[in-house]
Amino acid sequence: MQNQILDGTMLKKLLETMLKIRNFELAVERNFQLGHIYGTAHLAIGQEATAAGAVLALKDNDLITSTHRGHGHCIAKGADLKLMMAEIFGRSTGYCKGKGGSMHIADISSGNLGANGIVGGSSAIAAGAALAVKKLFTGQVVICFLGDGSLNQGIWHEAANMASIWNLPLIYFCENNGYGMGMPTAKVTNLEKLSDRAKGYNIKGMTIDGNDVLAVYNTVKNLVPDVRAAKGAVLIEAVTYRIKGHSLRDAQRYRPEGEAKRWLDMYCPIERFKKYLIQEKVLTPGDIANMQNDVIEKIEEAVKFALESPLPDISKVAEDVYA
Amino acid sequence: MQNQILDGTMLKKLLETMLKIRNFELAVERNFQLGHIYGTAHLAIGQEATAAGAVLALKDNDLITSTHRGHGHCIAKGADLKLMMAEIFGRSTGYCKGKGGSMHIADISSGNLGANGIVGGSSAIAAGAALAVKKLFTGQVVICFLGDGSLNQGIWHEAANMASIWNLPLIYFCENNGYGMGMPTAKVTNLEKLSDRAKGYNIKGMTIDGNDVLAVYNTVKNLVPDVRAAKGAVLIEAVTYRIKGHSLRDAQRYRPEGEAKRWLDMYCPIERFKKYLIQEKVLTPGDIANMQNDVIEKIEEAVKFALESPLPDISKVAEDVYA
Amino acid sequence: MREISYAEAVRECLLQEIKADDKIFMLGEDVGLYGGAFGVSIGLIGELGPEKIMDTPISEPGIVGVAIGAALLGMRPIVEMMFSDFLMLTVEQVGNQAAKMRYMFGGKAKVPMVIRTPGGGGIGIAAQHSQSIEGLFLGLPGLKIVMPSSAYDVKGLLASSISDDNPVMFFEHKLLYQTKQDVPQERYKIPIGVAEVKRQGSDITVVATSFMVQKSLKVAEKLAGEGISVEVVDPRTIKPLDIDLIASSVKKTGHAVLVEEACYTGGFTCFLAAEIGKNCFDWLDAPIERVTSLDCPIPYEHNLENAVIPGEDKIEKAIRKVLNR
Amino acid sequence: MREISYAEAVRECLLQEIKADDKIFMLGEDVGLYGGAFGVSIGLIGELGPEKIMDTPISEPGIVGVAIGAALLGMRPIVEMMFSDFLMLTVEQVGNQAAKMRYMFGGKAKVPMVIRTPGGGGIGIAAQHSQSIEGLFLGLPGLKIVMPSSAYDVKGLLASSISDDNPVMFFEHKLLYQTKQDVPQERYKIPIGVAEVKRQGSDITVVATSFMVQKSLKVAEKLAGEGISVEVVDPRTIKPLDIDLIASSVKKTGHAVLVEEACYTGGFTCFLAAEIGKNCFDWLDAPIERVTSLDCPIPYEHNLENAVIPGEDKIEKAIRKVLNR
Ligand SMILES: Cc1ncc(C[n+]2csc(CCOP(=O)(O)OP(=O)(O)O)c2C)c(N)n1
Ligand SMILES: Cc1ncc(C[n+]2csc(CCOP(=O)(O)OP(=O)(O)O)c2C)c(N)n1
Ligand SMILES: [Mg+2]
Ligand SMILES: [Mg+2]
Repeated sequence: MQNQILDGTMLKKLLETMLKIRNFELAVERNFQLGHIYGTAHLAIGQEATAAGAVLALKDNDLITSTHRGHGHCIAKGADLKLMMAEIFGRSTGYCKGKGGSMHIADISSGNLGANGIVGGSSAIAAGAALAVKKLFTGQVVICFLGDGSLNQGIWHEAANMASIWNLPLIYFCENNGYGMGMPTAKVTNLEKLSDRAKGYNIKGMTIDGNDVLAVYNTVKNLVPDVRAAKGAVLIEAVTYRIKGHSLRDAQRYRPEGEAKRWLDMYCPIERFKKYLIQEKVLTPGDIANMQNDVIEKIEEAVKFALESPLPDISKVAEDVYA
Repeated sequence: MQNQILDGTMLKKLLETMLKIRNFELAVERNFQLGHIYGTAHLAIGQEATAAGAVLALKDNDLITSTHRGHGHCIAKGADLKLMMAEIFGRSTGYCKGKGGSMHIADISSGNLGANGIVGGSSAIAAGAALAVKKLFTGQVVICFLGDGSLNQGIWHEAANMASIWNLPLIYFCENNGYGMGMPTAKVTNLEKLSDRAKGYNIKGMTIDGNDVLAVYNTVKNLVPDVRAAKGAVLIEAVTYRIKGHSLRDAQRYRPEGEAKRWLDMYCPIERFKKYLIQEKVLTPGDIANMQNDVIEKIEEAVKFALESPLPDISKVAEDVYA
Repeated sequence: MREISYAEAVRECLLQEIKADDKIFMLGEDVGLYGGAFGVSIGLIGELGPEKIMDTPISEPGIVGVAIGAALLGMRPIVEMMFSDFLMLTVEQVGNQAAKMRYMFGGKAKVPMVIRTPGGGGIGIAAQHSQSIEGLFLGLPGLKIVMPSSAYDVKGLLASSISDDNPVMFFEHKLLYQTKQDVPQERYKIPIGVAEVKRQGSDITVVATSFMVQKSLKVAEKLAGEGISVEVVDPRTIKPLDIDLIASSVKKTGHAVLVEEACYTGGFTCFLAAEIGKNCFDWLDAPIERVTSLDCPIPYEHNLENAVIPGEDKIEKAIRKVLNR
Repeated sequence: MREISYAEAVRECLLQEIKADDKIFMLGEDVGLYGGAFGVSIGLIGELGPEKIMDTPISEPGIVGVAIGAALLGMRPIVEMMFSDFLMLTVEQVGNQAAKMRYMFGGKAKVPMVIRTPGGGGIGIAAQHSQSIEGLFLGLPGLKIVMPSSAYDVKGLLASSISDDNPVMFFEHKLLYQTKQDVPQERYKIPIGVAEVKRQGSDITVVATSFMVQKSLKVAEKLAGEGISVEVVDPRTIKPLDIDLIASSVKKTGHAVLVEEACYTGGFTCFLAAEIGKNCFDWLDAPIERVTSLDCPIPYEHNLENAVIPGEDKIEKAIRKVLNR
């Protein structure tokens, strides 16, 4: 683990956020299996460090755009777990009144400009938000979360070029989790490091260990001042791994036996960070157990809230199309 | 000029091709001013060396895709000047029976898969042709001509990535003529060399003097064997200059006074090559004058053919939509 | 004959056609080991190999462009577009290049390719994965548009589409994949441009596409009990459109209800209604009713989704309204 | 009042609106020094500066996406899409993102943006630069679609579009840019969703859009000499559609001819014909005639182009056919 010392509060917040994400996703999976969730969702289990580390390195009023695998980003940005869970359960109390679901959760008030069902679909939207930030002199930074697969979308290329020529206060944060659905990243790109894509636009690019939450946090923290000062956009590749299937409906025919288990056993971002915190005497195993219990309680409250929330009012289905 | 010795026939062919292109374009401009051409066209005056050098370095059965500024590529690939001119005049005898016009001339029989009215529009089509070449074991090479502006199109990015991962026998040949319509290339990209874009896909990239026909010819000639052997796609940036306006209808509000004249005076690819040929004693000024006269004669024949050709038969307008 | 599902019929057709002509190959996102998002191509890469079943990056316009280039050289590519919604990324390559190339080049090029893609809603994946956007391609000359509504039709129509020398947009439907029907093992073709009467009737003509054909047949069955005789016509290909068969049915019944899953505004039934109005003006005893989705994006929650997408209730209501019973 | 051209009216509106609200800015390809492919923005960068008149790379989907992101944060971007054909590259960002965001987010977002773009043919630049593809956006809920047919309308409708809180597709026409009309100097608005009777008549209703309104008015003038009284209605915005005004005109005349530059299959008049058929069934004395371009790409050569795009002759023929005189 990178040893740049952080104050205890932030270290605890990082762990708590990762625990929230992990347990939220497990609850989603469980409730899907229980038949409480219709449709599908894409879980970020194993990728907690990227969301937590990157987002917590921002100021509260900074902005993010997210992806189809966006629960983690949303939680890290401070979304209300109840409203998130309710949305995924398709309830009227959800962030989108049940109209959006897992792939379209947005919480603009907390600076989350929205998940996106289209791979790479928010690449230019994030650039536009960064452009507005410059025009409005609000001094915000925008992080555009992307999967490795989305770097092969044309619009990312167009947006990255504009981010470069206009020096937008924008970080493209690519979570390389080894797969785009069933495709190994190595089969659809010919690069050692995906961050080499940055060279095509003359922007800064770096590849980091996405399962080391401190590496993620410190990398973003160190980059943000220059990005905020509009000294140039950045592409970060955070190497991580997708522990679960692509979606809740993935048979995983393509994945080598035991690969996921190996990653979880050896590189689980949460276990690694727990070890570090204990060894650095920031937290005791007991503290962590308590934190875990508090988190689970919050998640259960969110599930309860979702289950008890009313379904959307069908008579309002055609509302919200136009402002 | 690069001094890799070529036999006289090829040297003469290079000059003759450039003269054909230059005079063809001048004839198009003249006949537009005379009102013989309706619509518009994009002239390659000043860019003769890229088309001639790149295409003549290929085998006859190799393939190209072209752009809206495609007359030069088409001529170099061996198209019939009469049929080209007739198409631009909108006559039934033209390559496309008057249905396509300047931006859509194709001559598949000579290996020209077509100009394209959409910037970057042929990026993936060329990759698909290269894929077919691999599947059919025909051993052809594909050159996809592109303007500098088209490197900012998303589809080029997607195609370049596929060309890289599939090792397609494909050369992206970018003619950087300093402008995309009225936009200076430097304002829409943040790169010293546009060929740096290649780094984002881990393919070979190189930047050359596009007004030095021997540099162009030798570069392509030297690359082709490996490309043909499917050892990897390539991106070539050939630095050149657009002497005329973007199209026949461009008021050129954006261009500094005298810039075009300076380029023509100092870097005209034809004058430079003439000097070289005379100094190397490949041709005498008299030989060149004769060649110029022969070319002009051919062009005038093409204009005559076009003018005397019948207009398309309106009753056939809705034909050729479906095979 | 054996019963197989719509998805199996597509798979069998792909296998048979690709084996029969070495110019044919399929490409798309996760069509290989994954077997496609809806499992249509499961096993094909094993039987045919990665040259015939090509996995691609997530690059929709690029994939279509690659298919066009290959088709120009005589190959017969079949693109699987994972969700029809993603076709929105490819409208330029499909509509400007594939569709127009032959015309722009004065008839000197052929672009034989098929884009297969599942459309429609019903599985709770919201606005960007549930659309019925076939109508978006109606206005782009040079394309053919096919919408098979059954396992039998999908095999025969796909075979015809693959052998067609033009770009064909082939719209499957998520909720049809598991529907079963008797399907011949051997190869066969159903001609493009020929509609079919799926059920004979005399009181009213219901013209429906894709999954809506199945819903309409259920309604027809139910109303038969009341002595309402509904004729259900499936255009099967919406471009070219077999207006003759449709018009003769409407002339016979004097009443028409048009059913599609696309929105009220801008879908195929708008064109169809215009055509029927023009061809059957003197035969229509009542205004044509169109049963469509509401003019709003497809919502996530299941009940909301069912409130947007036309159900049997709405089809029945429309029939009763037109017949005034 | 002074006469100015359609292009000047657009430019004046842009200048006035951008000056009036610092949230408004324009971006697009060569909108700066070049002044736009059709000269609409000549001089604006000088008066407003490069922050308000932003030149972009040739990256259409990216440009639209950037506008969406800026709009989400409260800006009011105006995109100039150099040719409407290039919108085909942006259908995903326009139709999946801008149009659906508000709905997907449960009404919690606004995307106030305008995409201005010239459509239509007539200047000999062939299949990829001459299309009328507005119909392609009809089936995408969340969008408004405006098609001004005169200098006066374009200024007032653009002002309304810019102040609208939804994404608005604003289709200008290459051949209208030089047409002149009295246009007030001061700012004014024409409401979106309100059609206008451009010429009163009693025998037949001609509903036309964009440049076809001008052609239809000429035909109406000519036929007036023969005592044929033609009412010309301009929807001005095709989505939302002012069907009430159109239907009342058709009910009055009992005859309808619909004129648009898009292809026969899949354009706006298909929807319009369906709506008129539904609303005016008992009033129509003859089938509705649609006058459109042929179902083929726009050819290059001038006479071919004029054979594809509907001219006054075809409009007149359709009127005579419907009136049977
Ligand atoms: C444009 C587009 N193409 C395809 C899909 C289907 N799809 C959804 S997620 C996904 C894989 C994305 O991979 P990656 O970007 O690496 O994100 P990850 O799922 O690994 O987090 C695909 C192909 C889509 N949603 N959008
Ligand atoms: C997708 C698309 N966007 C915009 C245009 C309009 N346009 C035609 S050529 C051109 C400039 C292209 O620049 P470049 O690629 O450098 O080629 P050049 O004209 O310099 O040869 C533009 C903007 C187009 N034809 N297609
Ligand atoms: Mg991934
Ligand atoms: Mg250029």
